[in-house]
Amino acid sequence: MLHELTSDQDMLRDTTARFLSDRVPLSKMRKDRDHPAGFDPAYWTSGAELGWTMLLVSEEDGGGSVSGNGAADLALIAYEFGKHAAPGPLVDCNVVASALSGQTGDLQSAVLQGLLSGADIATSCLGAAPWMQSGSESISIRRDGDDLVIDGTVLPVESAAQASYLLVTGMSEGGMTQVLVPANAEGVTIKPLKAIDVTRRFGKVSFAGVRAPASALVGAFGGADAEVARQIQVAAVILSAESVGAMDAAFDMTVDWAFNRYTFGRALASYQALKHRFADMKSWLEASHAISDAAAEAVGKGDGSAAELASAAKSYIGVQGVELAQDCVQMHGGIGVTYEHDLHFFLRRVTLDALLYGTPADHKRLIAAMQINQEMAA
Amino acid sequence: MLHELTSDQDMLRDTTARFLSDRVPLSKMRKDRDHPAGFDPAYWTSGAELGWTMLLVSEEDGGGSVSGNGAADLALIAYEFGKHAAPGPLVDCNVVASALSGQTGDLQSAVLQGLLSGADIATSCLGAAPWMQSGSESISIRRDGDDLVIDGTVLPVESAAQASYLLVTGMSEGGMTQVLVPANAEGVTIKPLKAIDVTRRFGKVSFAGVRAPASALVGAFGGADAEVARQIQVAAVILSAESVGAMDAAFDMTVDWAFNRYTFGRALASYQALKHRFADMKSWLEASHAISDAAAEAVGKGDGSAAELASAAKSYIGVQGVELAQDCVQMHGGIGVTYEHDLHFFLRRVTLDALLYGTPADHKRLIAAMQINQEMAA
Amino acid sequence: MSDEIESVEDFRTRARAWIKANLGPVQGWDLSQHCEDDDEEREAVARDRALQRKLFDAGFAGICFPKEYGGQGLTPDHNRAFNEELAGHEYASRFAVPTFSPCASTLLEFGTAEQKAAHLPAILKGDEVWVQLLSEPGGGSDVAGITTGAVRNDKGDWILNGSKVWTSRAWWADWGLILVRTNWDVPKHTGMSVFIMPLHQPGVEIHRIERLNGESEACQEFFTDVRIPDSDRMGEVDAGWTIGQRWMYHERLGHNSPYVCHPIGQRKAGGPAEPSTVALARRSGRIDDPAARELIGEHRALGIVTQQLSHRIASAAASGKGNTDMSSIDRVFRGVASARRATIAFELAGATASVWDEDEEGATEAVGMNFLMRQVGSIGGGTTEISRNVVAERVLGMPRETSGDKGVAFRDIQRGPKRG
Amino acid sequence: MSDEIESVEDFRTRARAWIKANLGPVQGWDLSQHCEDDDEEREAVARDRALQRKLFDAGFAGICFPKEYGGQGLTPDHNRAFNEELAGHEYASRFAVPTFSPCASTLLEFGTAEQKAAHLPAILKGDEVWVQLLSEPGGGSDVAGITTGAVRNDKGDWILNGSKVWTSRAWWADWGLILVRTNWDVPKHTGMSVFIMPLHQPGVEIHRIERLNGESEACQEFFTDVRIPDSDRMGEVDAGWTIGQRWMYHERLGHNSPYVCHPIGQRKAGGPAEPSTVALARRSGRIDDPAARELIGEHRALGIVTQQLSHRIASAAASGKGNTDMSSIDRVFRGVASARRATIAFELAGATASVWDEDEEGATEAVGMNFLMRQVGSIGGGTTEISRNVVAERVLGMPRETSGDKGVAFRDIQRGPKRG
Repeated sequence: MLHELTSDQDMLRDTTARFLSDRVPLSKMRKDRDHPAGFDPAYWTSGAELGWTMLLVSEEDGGGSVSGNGAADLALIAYEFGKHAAPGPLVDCNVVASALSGQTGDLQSAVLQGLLSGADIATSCLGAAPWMQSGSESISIRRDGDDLVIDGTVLPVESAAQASYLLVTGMSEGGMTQVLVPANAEGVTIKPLKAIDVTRRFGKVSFAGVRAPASALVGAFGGADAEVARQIQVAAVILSAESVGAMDAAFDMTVDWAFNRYTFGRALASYQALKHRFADMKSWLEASHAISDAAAEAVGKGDGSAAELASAAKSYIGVQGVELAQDCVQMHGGIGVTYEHDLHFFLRRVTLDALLYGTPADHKRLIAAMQINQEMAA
Repeated sequence: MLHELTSDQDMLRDTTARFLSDRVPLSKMRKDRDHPAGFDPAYWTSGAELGWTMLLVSEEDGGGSVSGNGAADLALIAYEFGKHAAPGPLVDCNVVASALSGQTGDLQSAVLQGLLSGADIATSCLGAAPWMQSGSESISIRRDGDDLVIDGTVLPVESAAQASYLLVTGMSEGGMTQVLVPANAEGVTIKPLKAIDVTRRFGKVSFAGVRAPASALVGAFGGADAEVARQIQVAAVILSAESVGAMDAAFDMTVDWAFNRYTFGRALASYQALKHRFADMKSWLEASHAISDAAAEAVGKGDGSAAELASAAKSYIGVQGVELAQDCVQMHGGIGVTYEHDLHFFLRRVTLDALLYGTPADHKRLIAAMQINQEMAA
Repeated sequence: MSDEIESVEDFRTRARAWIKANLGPVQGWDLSQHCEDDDEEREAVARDRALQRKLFDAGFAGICFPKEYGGQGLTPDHNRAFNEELAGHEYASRFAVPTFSPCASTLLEFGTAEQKAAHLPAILKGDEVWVQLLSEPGGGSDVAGITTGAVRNDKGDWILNGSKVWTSRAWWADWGLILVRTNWDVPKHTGMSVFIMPLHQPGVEIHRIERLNGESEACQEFFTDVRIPDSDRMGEVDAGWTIGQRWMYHERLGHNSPYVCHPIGQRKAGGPAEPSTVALARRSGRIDDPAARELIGEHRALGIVTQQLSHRIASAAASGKGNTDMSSIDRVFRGVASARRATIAFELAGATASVWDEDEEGATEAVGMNFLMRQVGSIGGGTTEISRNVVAERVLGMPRETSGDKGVAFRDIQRGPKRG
Repeated sequence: MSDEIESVEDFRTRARAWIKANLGPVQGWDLSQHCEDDDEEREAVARDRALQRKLFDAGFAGICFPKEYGGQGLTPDHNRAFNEELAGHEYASRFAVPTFSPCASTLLEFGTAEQKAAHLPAILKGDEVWVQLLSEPGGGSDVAGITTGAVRNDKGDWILNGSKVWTSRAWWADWGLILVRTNWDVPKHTGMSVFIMPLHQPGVEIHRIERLNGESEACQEFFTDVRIPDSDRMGEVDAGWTIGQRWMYHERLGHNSPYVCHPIGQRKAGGPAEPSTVALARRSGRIDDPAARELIGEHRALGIVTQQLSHRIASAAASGKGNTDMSSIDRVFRGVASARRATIAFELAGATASVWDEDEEGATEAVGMNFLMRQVGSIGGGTTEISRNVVAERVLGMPRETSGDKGVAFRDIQRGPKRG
């Protein structure tokens, strides 16, 4: 998280932090593991009132940032989500909201308003992505007269069973296409999945010849590649900031443990072998803060470096966040892998965040492609 | 190295150890860095008399092992080569000797006798290898009437400038071909290369339409794949054992340093953070001994597991040997990267050994291919 | 012992015949102690008790235990022969560890004649499953730092208070072997005693501990004024560490103890079966991706190296060129390698290791859970940190860590941050 | 200071004009201190001396040094403006570090009036290149553990014996700032003194140290009964650690010191240029191999993260939310990341990083040598181990390591294994 926040930013962050502590403490999450959605609708609408879904939406469309950089503001919310291992489709609702901001169609506007108020949940079915080899995408979208026809299956889709709308990304002739589809459209099947996470819910979404009118397009048919890449940057910023929050929580808890746990008459924190590992973890943690903040800043501004910074954050934090959480488990010993302990919430969070919207390996390959293009051009 | 040696094996090992300490101490190697061959011919012939090149050769051809398992015996020599950072083409002369053992041609017999006596050096030009993608091999061998024609360039080739004969491996229609070529044949160019090693010399060998008679074939035209794979197993055994010797030398030197070096009034060996790193290094070292021995045993016996064990040794030691040597440098601090210190000889040795006859990544891919074939077959 | 002991080969032949005639094929719940739910586990326990009784009735229970306690009075070689013949057959897997080793082994070595007569036959007949009550919530790596204490009342009985933890399957077991503090005024190793106790009695509460993967075999026991008669004390008062060290030796032997009936050469399993790395890569469509292939190769190589290292350490110990401290090298390597292998499998599986359709074939749930649990291999049975200390200090001879409790009366040892 | 100081912007304009008119473009040997051989290095030194004199004559030398010592008496902002304008131009790179910082900076702070008058103008005119004589062969991370000693003779002079090491380029430098032990009967921090001394004088032998990559910029100096007049003592006898701490502060500032003339925004280079990872992968035919691409991506990502971390730590320090101890976090990360990046480059290059044809274009020698030297980034300027101690103890507040020398008279501190 940034060292220097504006007072508006700090209020935004603090309000969310207090709301999450109050509404979704880990004790509640621990009990709610079989709750079908993972949260109550009122939780989400209250969160939307706090600004969770508006920060990437233009003021004309009813949104607005608090600092002028919506991604940087949103990263503060995401950080607190990670720090509290909070439930709810923060990533997907913001990805869809940012995709719909500035779009003119009636459907698009209606869905966006539902997202802003928190009344509706919309989620992203990413059946084609920039890191996929051609032919490996899982959703195809073709034209049939004035209609679009969608086929394929995609997983994991967060809060799929709770969503009213799906932003479907598939491959078409010429490139990627994005379409907004009601979750209850004919031919759409949503199956809840099992997950290693306790707080979040995912589904598998299948499209069997699902038809949508051309007016449901978001962007041009076959021309959404750049927009999809931008949405992935947004997701990378949110997921990275979330993981940094989870890393902070796990690390702080483990430092406390090291001070309070005595063995052979000495605090764990006095053993040099452990001290050096804490020092390494601290370096990963600060590095993760640094790259997460830089990515948020650049993506919010739309800088030329945004894609590279977002992928650097996603790939670095995706690996090192998980290693940090696992090292925290190791420092705790047996108690660190019990369900009663809090640590696993953060381990699950960073683990799953690392996989959503492109694995660390996917993002490393994206960075390599950028490097290669740049050196070819030079 | 094995815990249990026969007395013959121990004598073989010990004789070589004493010979190397006497003839090629590091002080001499340090001065000889610009020596064109890295060693005197008399050194090599004396070594051949100690049995360095006979262990993989059948008794009928004038060779013979001391324990019944020539690869296991040779690994003991190689271990001492690593421990002394000794010069000389131990790997290549043995690879070629093992390839020629049992071959019937006059040329083959003559070269083999030269190798056994140490009068001749022969080296391997591996322009095609099992881990290469088809089309990426660097040497082609084709038929032209009764002759074979060789084209291409290969590097690094150890002791190329000192070799009388070259065992050339290239790609032909149908598979790999191996041919024995005099180093001074028309169309062969040998260029000495620079290397990070101080004790060994390498060259780049180019073949421009080099012609050889069919009688110079080693194995069948286009049918040498299995034999090449076996030779690589032999090389992997020697290189792995050599690296284990170098690791032992570097580790022992660093443990001594830790006991004798005091900082803040305490021996380095008393700092727990360093103790734990020594413990990790010790675990890598014992694991390297274990896999190196197992690979030698299996390759010597021609077990079904030989290929997998050899590649496991090459890939594990290739990574962890280098990491161990680098950690030893770190423990030494600034003095560890000076030319006057002994440590760099072992760092160079493990680094180069890791790259010769397939990198760790190459051997991991070989293992994967074996696993995939096995599961496909099952 | 009689001189007319049956030869190992004769015994083997007789054992083979009996096993083939009387024992069915090995079951999933023999290979893995994992059961789907508590009902299945109760059923498995009942089956194991019956199997153990069957062995006892046939004269094959407790092969190395003395005849006077219901055993067969034979040698470790006989036991090994039986275990080799047992491979592929059903067996009373829930008795092996910790009932036979370390519990019955320790009882045999240190129990009073009365204690042995009362319990060893009951164990061999399948009537008593035992657990070891050693670790404590505040303990971790410092086994001798226990604070669960017993004080003697005016009737000569002992009153126990405190808690033990990480006790596998205590919820359905019968008896426990317990190490407790009986003297707080002497240094920590000299103030402990050992008792035996029934697990289900007033004052004992047993909680099950759920792990993050949903499994809950481990338990924590809370003791409140539990009465233990002095006749259930094992060894001298305050001399419990002498027993404790042998007890831990038997614990380390585990399934390799000569007192344990457990098939040799049986594939070990734990939890739901994990797909191969090749299968994982194929499922995620990456079987031809060179990066995936490097991971497959690394996974396999690490597995092979792990095996070869264990073999080397074991054969060094057997040949007298190694020592028991060297097993800590193996322990460190296994812990690190198993974590790396779990990570590789997880990477190869991609997103479906974390989120999966439970109705699908070859679901990768196990891969995801194994990844979350990957540190268990570096924690359970003493952390890798403790093993690294052993390697540095006892194998490499480096100076020992200064401890804060050497020669200090136990009650004065610092056990937490100083207050105020 | 006068009130009528030139405004930074006026100064910048004037500096820009002079630089453009008088300084040529930046040279390879400015960017990198690497020279092909000693002759080239001597030529580079002579050139730097002349450039420094040119600066002095034009009134741009020692911008933050007082006018009385030949400086310009201006502010750090003026110095920064000059350094910004200097980018892209040739400059006296061999004066920057360690001559101006830490040597001249420390001299300015602690030297006597006579010492400053004798040396600061000489430095500013390019007549004296200085080195710092701090590290010792037996020292390593324990800077205050020095054993090079000076004793006072009956004439009041000091007689120096011992050795210093890792002194960059001492073989052609002029003067040295040296920390020596003058009292062995008090704890280590309270028995040191600082002197200044000419490097080329009787009793001083300078050996060059060859590194494994063939480069030999570092030197070791051996001192045998070298006489230092008491007038070359800096500060009080035995109070050298007070100076030493500031000296090391100036050392850490390095090129960022306001006393240093060194272009800002100039690409830094060291040794022969290293090809990009993309170029390496292309050369080894692996540019389309996904495994190689992951390495390229990781290399780049680590580079970006390293930059961002430095930026974060620096801005925290600037905003008052961090402290100087936090720079140790940066130091640990840089050391580890640079080793990993050197390893990645080495892997991408394949065999040709280790064995290469020196006549070929884009030879990968640098990659191989960088790999062999990869730990230098975790050793030079204090090891990462020391930095990890700082992070754990001073940033996270964990208990400090027990030291064996606290409060002990220096001569009684254990400096090696006990004999006999």
